[in-house]
Amino acid sequence: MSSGELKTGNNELFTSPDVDAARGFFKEKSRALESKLSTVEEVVRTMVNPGDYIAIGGFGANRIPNAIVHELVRQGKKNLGFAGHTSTHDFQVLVAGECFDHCDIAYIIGLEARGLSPAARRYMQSGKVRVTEWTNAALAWRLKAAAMGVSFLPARSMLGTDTFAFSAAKEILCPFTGQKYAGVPALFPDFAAIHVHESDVYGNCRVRGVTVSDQDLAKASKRVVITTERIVPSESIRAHPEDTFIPFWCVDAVIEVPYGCYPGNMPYEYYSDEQHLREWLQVEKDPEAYERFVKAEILDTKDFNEYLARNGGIEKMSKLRAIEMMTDTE
Amino acid sequence: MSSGELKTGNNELFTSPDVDAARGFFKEKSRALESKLSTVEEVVRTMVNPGDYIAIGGFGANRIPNAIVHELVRQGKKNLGFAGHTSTHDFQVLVAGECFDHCDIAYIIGLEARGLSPAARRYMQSGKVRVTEWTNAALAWRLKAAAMGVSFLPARSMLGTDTFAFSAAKEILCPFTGQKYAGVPALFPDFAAIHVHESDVYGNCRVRGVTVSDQDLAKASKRVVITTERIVPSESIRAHPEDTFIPFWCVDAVIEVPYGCYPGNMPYEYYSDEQHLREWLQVEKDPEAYERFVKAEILDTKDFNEYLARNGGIEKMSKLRAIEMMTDTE
Amino acid sequence: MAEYNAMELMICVASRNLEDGATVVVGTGAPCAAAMLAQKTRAPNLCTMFEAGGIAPRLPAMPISVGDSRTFYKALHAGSMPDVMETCQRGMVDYCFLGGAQIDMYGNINSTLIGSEHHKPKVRFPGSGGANDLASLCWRIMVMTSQDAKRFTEKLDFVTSPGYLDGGESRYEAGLPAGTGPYRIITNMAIMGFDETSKRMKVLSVNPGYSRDDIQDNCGFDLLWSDKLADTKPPSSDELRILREEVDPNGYIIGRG
Amino acid sequence: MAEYNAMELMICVASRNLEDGATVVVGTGAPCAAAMLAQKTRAPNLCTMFEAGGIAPRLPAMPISVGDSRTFYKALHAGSMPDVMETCQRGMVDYCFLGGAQIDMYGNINSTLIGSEHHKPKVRFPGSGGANDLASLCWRIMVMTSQDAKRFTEKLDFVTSPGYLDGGESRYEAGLPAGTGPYRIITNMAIMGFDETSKRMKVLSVNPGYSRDDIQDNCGFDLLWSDKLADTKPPSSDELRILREEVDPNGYIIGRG
Repeated sequence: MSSGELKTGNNELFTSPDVDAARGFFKEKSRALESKLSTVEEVVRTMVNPGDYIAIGGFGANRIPNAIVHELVRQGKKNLGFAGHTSTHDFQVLVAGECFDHCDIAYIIGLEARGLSPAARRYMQSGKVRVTEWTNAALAWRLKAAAMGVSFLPARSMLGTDTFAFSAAKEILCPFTGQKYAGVPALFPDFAAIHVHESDVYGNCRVRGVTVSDQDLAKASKRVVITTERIVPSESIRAHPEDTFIPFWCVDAVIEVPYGCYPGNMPYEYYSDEQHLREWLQVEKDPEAYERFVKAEILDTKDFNEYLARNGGIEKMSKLRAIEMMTDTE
Repeated sequence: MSSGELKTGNNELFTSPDVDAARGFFKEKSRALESKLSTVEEVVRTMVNPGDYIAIGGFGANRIPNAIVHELVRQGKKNLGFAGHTSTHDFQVLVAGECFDHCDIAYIIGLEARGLSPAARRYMQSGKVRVTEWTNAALAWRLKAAAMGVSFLPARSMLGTDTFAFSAAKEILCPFTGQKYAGVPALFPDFAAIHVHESDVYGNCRVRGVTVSDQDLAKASKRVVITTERIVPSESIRAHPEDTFIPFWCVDAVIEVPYGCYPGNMPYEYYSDEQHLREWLQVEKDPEAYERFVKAEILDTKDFNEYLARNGGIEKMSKLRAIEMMTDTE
Repeated sequence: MAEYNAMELMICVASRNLEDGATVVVGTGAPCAAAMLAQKTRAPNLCTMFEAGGIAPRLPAMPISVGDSRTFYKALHAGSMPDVMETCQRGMVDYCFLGGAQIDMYGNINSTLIGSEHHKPKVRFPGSGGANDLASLCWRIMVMTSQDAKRFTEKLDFVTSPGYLDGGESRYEAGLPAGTGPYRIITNMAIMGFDETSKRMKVLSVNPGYSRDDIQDNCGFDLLWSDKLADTKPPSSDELRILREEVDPNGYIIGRG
Repeated sequence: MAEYNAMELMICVASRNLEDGATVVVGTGAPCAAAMLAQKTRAPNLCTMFEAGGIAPRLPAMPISVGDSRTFYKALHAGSMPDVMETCQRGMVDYCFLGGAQIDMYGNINSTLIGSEHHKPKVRFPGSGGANDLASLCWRIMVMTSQDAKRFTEKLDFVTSPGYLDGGESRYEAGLPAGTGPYRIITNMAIMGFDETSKRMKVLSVNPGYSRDDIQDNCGFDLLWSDKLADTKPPSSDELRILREEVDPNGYIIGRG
């Protein structure tokens, strides 16, 4: 193919990047400063519709809204689209429910230094999932485009590779310099869940440590649920407006979920439960044992608190907190 | 003109949006974590070259690096290009020295609710200045494009207006949706000065209140000087990495300049000196009186501290601080 | 009935157009006063945004700059200028206010210059600032201005900010967001909207003390007239009291009336 | 001379390529160890960046995720993923490290899949993650990997991250930034660079205990050989001590060697 010809990625674009359509949605979205307190059960039941495209905040196992991820499995949500952006344990849990059947991929299957998830790998090799390739930055910029209210952004990655060929990006030229770019289309997820350190009842929230693309994700998504370690008075938000990470008008529901990132790492709160994460990776090797494990840990538990209790409860959380604070003596 | 034809702004593009050229500069820019302490005199003497395109942080009279702006006038810098982005008092001071002769315009001449600057208006009506029109968001996005390392971004403003016709933007179509956008070219200033609340000697700095586009400005600019109300220990930066507004590798020089935004408003520190700003606007009406004023206030003062002393010194600053803290009893 | 001046009337009328739970980008002066009045009357949860980044502050006093400390005082969020503009571009901002030296029958506004030579104008104004952006990106654009035939002009010297451009669908054909545009032009004499099809300025309501002739005589182009032409409801005594005692006790804005 | 394993050698070699005052994006594992070793030996002000946003932390322990708490511990800045990627795209990041299942003679890397059906591969890997971005946007790409003829292959099943693509100028013709590309491939057997013109992989230095034949036999394509072929300098006792006692005292990485 000559270098003068503009190439186009061959795979499926799962969501529309049309900005006027998105504006139509955002026009109707409530901006009222009113309490949005809800429950995990209610949010997943009412805010996640069949065929919805969803995205999960945080990075891998760090600051993920795991109560929501579990509930998606518990309520048997299927046929979702998923943004496989810096996903690790969240991806692994969603695979346990086979919740999605189409997926934008930047990083999937792996749990970084911990190794790969056998169950996630089996699912992604099964042919059951329609996939489109991207990169971490490409998905970050797709969310940024949506957050900015434009239908595409130019990017200098992906060019020349199969990652581009199996994406849904399009090569474009800069109107000023002629520079070639990968144009990446805006990604407006239908539903996003983000776990934070502190939020008021309106959804003004604060995070510390890893932020990834969550500010853009909150802006880009049509419906956003915040799970928070702690609800805080709105006056404390007003005392430090510079610290507000996501403003209330992006948010549709707020739920207090202490230890809501377990078994992942919540920065400045508790470290990841590496033993339990190893248990996941281990049990997945045997599909039947894995099925029993998922049933016991998620499907047969009433809620996320029961999952926490099964795995050591407050005592375990205190230990993980000690690791995070580097006050553990073991 | 038919709606199918892509229009192009007719005015001059003062800076190159070429990203590989910019990368070539950034490749050589120091990323060393070393002390960058300097002086206002030295920075303006060594870092501002004839014909340079400069940009000033802050918003109007709020959090502006006024010691640097004065020094540009004091050292008689001429023929500069200027980013007239949310500029008010800074613009007014630069006009006093006729420092620039080409200017990207979003907002100039005015001091918001305070009225218009007669001298700035005379200068901009004199025909001495080459100008290109933009908008606040367009200039913000031009800086963001540069900060992102891409040569353009799509924007939905300016379209259909003379602001577009007298800009250097170009209409482009979204490769995915066919949506028409104003493509705005990346803006890489040669020199930027930004005033902050706190910085360590390396240039890791924090601001509160108004941020405008200063994060993007620091990234987009080839040479960046930080003036800071206070130098703080680097350990205090490391204690709160979330609060670092600009990281050190963007910064070339750091100068402690207490009251460095006077007579403007430094959020949480001191309010603007409205009386002195009115004096500027008043004296400008008479060109000869204005010339004497500029000579006395800037050209004949040794440095910015002398300007502060002339206008009330510590006592005045304490009063402005009381207004900011809402503890003034007048 | 209470006495009031034109500025007080315009601010009261503007405030009634801001409903609770809406978002509005405001500048200094009259728009800010209108938003504050709305918050203190019928729209306590009107969310005010300042283009420099201050979101939903509890304004302790009238700001003198859209970026000054007061616009961040006990705010819910200190965003950036791109944040605010992108929130507008995404379609989350309902209202904005514009002003300018000239306005035409399609609600286009000039705040750039008078004259014909761009780099050497007869009179230079500040330029767009954020006006073109807000006029392009917010859902409903409002203008508060005094009315005379020089300001309400057939042809602008410079189209700084888009109204309905050449009327009809031309605004959307130019690429501007669907469904957006000028909404209310509030003057000392009348309240104007725009014809749905032609997008020409149309008088909806006549202010107390003015006639149709006054309004047309002080306009440099032919106005359309609503079939249901109304009388503008004057400020209530409650509105005036709150405006004078709580919103602008020093009379910085309404003093000029 | 001290004994050492292949992982220790690769980490020491990699660390020597990171000069003081440079910026490097690191992941977990060996690259992180190489950067830490460099900081504790000759490059105290090497600035480490993690793609999730942690900048120049004082790592209290080996991170298990590039986004975990440790990557922000006493950091100078907690940026975002777009921040870091855009800093790379702007040209401010000197080095990055990549790994993968396959690498070809132009330094292209596969970390996506083995097989021919994209949605139903024989073996699925994590995909690009940030690898393609870093390989596209940083100035110098380094790879640490064990060497065998299956991994060093003539043709990749999937080009996840760009090396020099088809060689010559093809990387830049594709739109990737001028002057960037694979810099060093560090294996248990050798250190490779790339020919300036053809952009083919070229052996620069042979590791202790290996021969030219070993290196070529464990490579699925024809290697070029430097005119000034060198012997790789083994780890010094200082390097080994610091690596074992300070960088990875639990042997998480070098234990696998």
